[in-house]
Amino acid sequence: TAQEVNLMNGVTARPGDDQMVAADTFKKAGPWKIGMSHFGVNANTWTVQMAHEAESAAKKNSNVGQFILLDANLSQSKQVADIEDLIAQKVDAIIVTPVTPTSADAGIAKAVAAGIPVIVHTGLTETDKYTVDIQGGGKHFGKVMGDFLVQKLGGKGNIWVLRGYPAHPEDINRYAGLVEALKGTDIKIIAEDAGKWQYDTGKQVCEAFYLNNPEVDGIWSSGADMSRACMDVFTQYGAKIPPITGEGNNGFFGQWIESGIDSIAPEYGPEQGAAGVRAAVALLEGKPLHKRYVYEPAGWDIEKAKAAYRSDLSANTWFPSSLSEEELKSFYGNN
Amino acid sequence: MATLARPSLRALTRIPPSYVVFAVLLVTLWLLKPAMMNPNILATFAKQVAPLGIVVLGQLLVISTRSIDLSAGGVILLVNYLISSGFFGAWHPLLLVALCLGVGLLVGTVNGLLIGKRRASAVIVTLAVSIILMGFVEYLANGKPPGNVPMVFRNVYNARVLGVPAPLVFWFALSLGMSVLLAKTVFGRFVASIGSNPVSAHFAGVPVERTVVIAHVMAGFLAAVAGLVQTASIAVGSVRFGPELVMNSIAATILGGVIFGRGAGVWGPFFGVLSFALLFVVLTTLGVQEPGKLAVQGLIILLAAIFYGVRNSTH
Amino acid sequence: MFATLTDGLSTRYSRHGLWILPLAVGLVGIVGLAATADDFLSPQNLFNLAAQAAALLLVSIGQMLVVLVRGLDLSVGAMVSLTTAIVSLDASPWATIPGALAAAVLVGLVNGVTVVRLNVHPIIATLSMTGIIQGVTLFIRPVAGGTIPEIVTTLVRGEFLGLPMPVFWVVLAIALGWKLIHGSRFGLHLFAIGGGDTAHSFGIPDRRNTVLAFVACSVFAALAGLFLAGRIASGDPNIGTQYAVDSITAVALGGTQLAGGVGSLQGTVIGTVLLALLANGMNLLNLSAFVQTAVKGLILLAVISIQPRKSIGL
Amino acid sequence: MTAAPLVSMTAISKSYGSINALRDVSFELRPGTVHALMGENGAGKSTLMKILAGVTTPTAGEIHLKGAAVRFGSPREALDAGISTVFQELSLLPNLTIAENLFLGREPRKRLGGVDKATMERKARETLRQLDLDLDPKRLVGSLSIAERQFVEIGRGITADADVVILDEPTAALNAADVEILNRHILALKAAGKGIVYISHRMEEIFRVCDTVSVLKDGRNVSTVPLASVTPKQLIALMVGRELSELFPPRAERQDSQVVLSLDGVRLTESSEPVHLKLHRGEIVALAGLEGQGQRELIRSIIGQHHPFAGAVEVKGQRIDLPVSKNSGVRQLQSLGVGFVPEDRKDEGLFLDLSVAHNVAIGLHGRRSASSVAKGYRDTVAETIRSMAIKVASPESAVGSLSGGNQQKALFGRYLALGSDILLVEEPTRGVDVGAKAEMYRLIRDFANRGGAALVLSRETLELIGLCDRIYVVHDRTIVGEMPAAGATEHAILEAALHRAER
Ligand SMILES: Nc1ncnc2c1ncn2[C@@H]1O[C@H](COP(=O)(O)OP(=O)(O)OP(=O)(O)O)[C@@H](O)[C@H]1O
Ligand SMILES: Nc1ncnc2c1ncn2[C@@H]1O[C@H](COP(=O)(O)OP(=O)(O)OP(=O)(O)O)[C@@H](O)[C@H]1O
Ligand SMILES: [Mg+2]
Ligand SMILES: [Mg+2]
Repeated sequence: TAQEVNLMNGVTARPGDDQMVAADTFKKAGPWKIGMSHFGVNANTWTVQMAHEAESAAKKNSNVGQFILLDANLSQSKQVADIEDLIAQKVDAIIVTPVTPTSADAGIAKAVAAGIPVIVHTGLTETDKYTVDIQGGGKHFGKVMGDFLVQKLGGKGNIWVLRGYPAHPEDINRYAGLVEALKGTDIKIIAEDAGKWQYDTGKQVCEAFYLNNPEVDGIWSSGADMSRACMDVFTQYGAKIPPITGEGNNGFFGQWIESGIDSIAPEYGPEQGAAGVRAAVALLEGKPLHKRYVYEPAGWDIEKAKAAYRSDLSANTWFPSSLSEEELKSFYGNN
Repeated sequence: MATLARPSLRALTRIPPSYVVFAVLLVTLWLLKPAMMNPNILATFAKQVAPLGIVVLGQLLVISTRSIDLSAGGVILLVNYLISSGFFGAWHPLLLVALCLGVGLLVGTVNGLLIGKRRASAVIVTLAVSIILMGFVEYLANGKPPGNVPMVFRNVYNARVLGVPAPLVFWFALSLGMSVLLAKTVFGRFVASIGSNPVSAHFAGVPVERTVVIAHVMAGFLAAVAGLVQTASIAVGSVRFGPELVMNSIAATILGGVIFGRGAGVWGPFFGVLSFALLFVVLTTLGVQEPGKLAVQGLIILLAAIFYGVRNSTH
Repeated sequence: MFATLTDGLSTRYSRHGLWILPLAVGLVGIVGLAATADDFLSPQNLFNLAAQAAALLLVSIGQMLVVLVRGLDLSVGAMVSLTTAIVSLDASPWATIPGALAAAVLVGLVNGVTVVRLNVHPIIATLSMTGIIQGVTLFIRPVAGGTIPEIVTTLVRGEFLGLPMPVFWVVLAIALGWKLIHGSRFGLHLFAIGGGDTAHSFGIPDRRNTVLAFVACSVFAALAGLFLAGRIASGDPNIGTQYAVDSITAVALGGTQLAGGVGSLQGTVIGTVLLALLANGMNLLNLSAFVQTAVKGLILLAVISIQPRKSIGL
Repeated sequence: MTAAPLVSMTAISKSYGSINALRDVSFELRPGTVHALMGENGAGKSTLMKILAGVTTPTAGEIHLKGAAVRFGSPREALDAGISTVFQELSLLPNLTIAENLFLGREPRKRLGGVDKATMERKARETLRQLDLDLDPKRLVGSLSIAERQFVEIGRGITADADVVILDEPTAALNAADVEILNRHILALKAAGKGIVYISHRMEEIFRVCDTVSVLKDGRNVSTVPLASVTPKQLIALMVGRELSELFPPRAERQDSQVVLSLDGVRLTESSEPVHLKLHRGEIVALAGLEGQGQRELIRSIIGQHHPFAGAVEVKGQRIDLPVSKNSGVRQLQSLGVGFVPEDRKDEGLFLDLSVAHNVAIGLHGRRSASSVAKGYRDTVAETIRSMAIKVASPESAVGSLSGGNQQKALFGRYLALGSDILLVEEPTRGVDVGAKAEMYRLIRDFANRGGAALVLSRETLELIGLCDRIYVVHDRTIVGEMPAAGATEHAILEAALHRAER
């Protein structure tokens, strides 16, 4: 199309899918009331930042009169209720980040039936009734890390796998990406357990793996905090850190740069929160959008990490971000 | 039946189930992986549960006075936030520690006054306080998400005292302190009396309300201490704290033979906590995954509790 | 002055708990919400409220049966998850629904027998049971998904007599709860068992009734699971996580004493509605997601603090 | 007396672990008779009746009911077979109403299976009227006085329409007037041809209503005789195994004139008359009168467990305005040397699962600050156990493993160890056998002789007359009379109470 709306760097129309939301379908005069059902604002520091990115993007647009952020707190039933409450308040657009692939389906259907456009991101849904969908794809994320290990190990060796929260769709998808990357290689998973994306559980698991058998060629970690924990275990025992996967997180970048180990940081930016708001704004402004977008960028190498790394910000800053310098400083500055 | 009446055997039935569980797990590990029966390795795992162990010290105290404390999760989260947010970046670490301990004392006091003086339900009061604290951290984290933990905390955490990891020494020292408090002080006598019969305690001149309040204040304080240890071990701020720690603290306490209104022993729950650590190691060594881990852990606690319960009901 | 008032009320409501105070708080909340949030009294929102409260109401009524006999069931949440997992299996609803209920009966039996016969503290018994059920649930449904039989989704999402289905679930739950707790010998006997150690000498089969309370509690949790499965149209191994704590909160808010023998169905209904109102009201008032949790905690604390009991404890 | 036995228990034995509660006991109950069971605490009376009532099962022996062999697995089965029991330990449920308690386990039902509340309450009202109780059947039992509860318990037992009614210490919490009412009902049951088993430690009652008595000692049946053929003295000798020289110790000859405790214008309610009362050093003073006239409230006002309308108490010259704090009143008075011995030793006095040493020493601990090191008080505890002759294997034995009399002594011992010189005693001998009673009386008198002072209340007026030096008669929440105990009679006390009431 003539003028593509740029939702976020790295977000592109899904190849081979030409469904569009026609221009002016949801056009409305401002000020708008935009609602967002977030799957869990306080699940971890990434989810907090994603909420901030959304709020910040909404604030930047003077036509957004009110931005309502509801927190499902990782509960499916709360998410169903939250979407119902947003519809009851007659918002102009609803942004949903689903708790699970089905938790938002009924709400999405209801909202769309009520004439409210629905944008879905950060999490898959089973329904396709939504208006616009932006998917990062955990599977891609896991595969980027898997491919890195396959390449580093020359297609042969033993790895550990640190997984996220059991039964969480993101964990399942990332793991599926790993499995795909390993297909046809001689890489064996010799130890695997849930570190729940947390530093302490990750460390417990990694310590148990290490003390059981420290011989390992590579580590696939489903999240940055667990990577940091596992690196600390090796450091603690004075052992060399094998190739280990990371994530676009400032704390991890610092440790990566300092130790110079072999790693890769697949990209999954909290800026998606802003992308969702930008999509809602575009719809209300009457701009045409694709129905489906994908967000599958290449992983970051250490050079890219060095460029992004901010020693003046805290370990809990995630990249890429569209927060203003001022916001970054106030949220993450080491004062 | 008749043999149970023999004093030595009767005493045996009073051994907390946690001792049995611990011994069984140790033997299992020894059979599975003799190489892991190394003091250094075991100390590493024990170190992981030091925060839980410290929470348990407070928990066993309030449970002995027929109350309960579910607020530890909130206290730990707030302590973690205070240290990692950088709000008090300019403060001397000791001052920061004092602030955190003060928060623990304050939370314990609120719990204690509402439960002891106001006689509101302990479960709901401490649950609500925990929710408030978590909400407070969420609110603060909105303005400023938590960040790095000052290096000193990590250094202290990783230090060793005579070759033993510092957190372990610290936990053991606190346990010893609690054990002395309960066994050797008037306060300990008050706790035992209230646990046995609060009405009789009142008529015997035990300051019941005050004792319950103090028990809660101490539990709040210990939760803050646990928060400090936990924060030092994670070395980074977090916005969420799972409910497992509080639930495990109750389970370890009861597994240690301290049941509402009975017990006040420290070492039973101490080994209850160690059993949790050991169980994790054994299951991970066996390659048991999360679903199996949950089920097996549940089954083992249940069997231990049943074994204990049946023994106790037959005499 | 306030103390004398609550003291007087405590004596007056000593059998059924101080449900009158949370009722007052709830009414004030309703009036306040109606005045400030325009959409609060819309039928749409009231139906939402019913749907949002129904599952918790079912779990809480079950929880209350156990609490009355001095028990506590922490495994209800896991039971809710397990039910959604079972009915989302790719099999006939005529197998999965009875299967889920049978699983609930089994769980309740094990809980009850462990507590009553094997002399295990209810917190420990049901906490370990939680782990076991959670493990099994993750095994049969490692990730949220699956399909829910149409009969279930219709029963939850459909309409009947022009009213959305959740309204009927609420009415049914209350009717069932009323019959069990206040309208039967079984209920009276639960109060008796919770009231002292002597119910047995009145010729009441106290152990059997306690086991039955645990069974009923699990079955109520399974019904809630069925409802939720229909509402979210999928199985989810983690959906029940909150229900153990929430149901205990609702029960205690309604004046039921966790020490047993004191409580009422109306109290439990009020406690549940209060929790649902809190979530719904804060959403309608556009309270920031970052303060909702703290406000919820503060209100809980306030409501529980106006209900002092005779003795210190759980 | 020639009728076939209603119940016959033969060669019953029961052991709890190594304890032989009953050894080869036989017992027969005939219709239309009241059969007393007597014996010291722990002799096995309750155990024998619990076996008959289906609460516990015997280790050996047989039970025949109306000639047929029976074996009860639960109280329900016994009740269905026509055996109704009023248990010794109050078993009513405080959170249920009177009506529910009366009919629990055999509730009238509605067609749909629900409880027929209306019928239940109507029948309950009838029962209460029969017992001369003016109570609303919808009231919760928890709000009743102990005596009222005891009556509801009795009501439950005697309205069950059973052939056999077992009453295990039904009068432990009743005063003389209430006992009269109960006796009437027992005689009515007897006239209706039922068999009644009556357990009591009070001699007068036994002789008034019973026909036959069986004496148990150490789990054995010592003898069964018609009451007409024995004297109280002989009966005591059978129970105790020796002659009991004198139940009450001699009164002190000389009394100190120093007032150690006085109540000054205490008004229990806004409308009640003020109470003035004095307690001298070396003196034992009684609060007597009909049950529930305010004796208990007066004593409990002193330690903050009752909230009087106005007044003051003066302890050894120190004046304290009432009401004192409910929370700290006990401690405040304890620090002034005033000990309070509650009536209900199991629920309000002792820590049953803790050691005798702990139970005795806790008062001493309570005097010190919580943070101080707990002293052992070994000598004090040993001395207390010795001087009070508490029968216990070791100071570390749980107090719950002692017999009632020894438990009562341990409770007393707490205050003696504490060095209290003023005791407020409720029911010094509730549920305690004659032997232990005599010991309690001696202990209290020794305490007074050593310079202590005691204010005592009891439902057994004879006990007050025998034990005390001076008696205050309490009626309608105030003191209506005062008399020396020497020479006082039950009649005179009743007179004083009712004379005032007529005015
Ligand atoms: N539950 C029990 N467990 C163990 N021993 C028991 C139990 N109940 C009773 N006994 C034993 O049985 C003996 C008889 O007790 P029982 O209660 O029958 O005495 P009693 O004659 O009723 O005494 P009292 O006059 O005080 O009521 C006791 O001395 C005790 O040793
Ligand atoms: N659970 C028990 N275990 C062991 N012994 C018991 C138990 N319950 C009661 N007893 C025994 O029963 C005896 C007396 O019991 P009981 O309850 O009849 O008290 P009591 O002496 O009759 O006092 P009271 O007349 O006030 O009831 C005690 O000597 C005690 O050893
Ligand atoms: Mg007895
Ligand atoms: Mg007896």
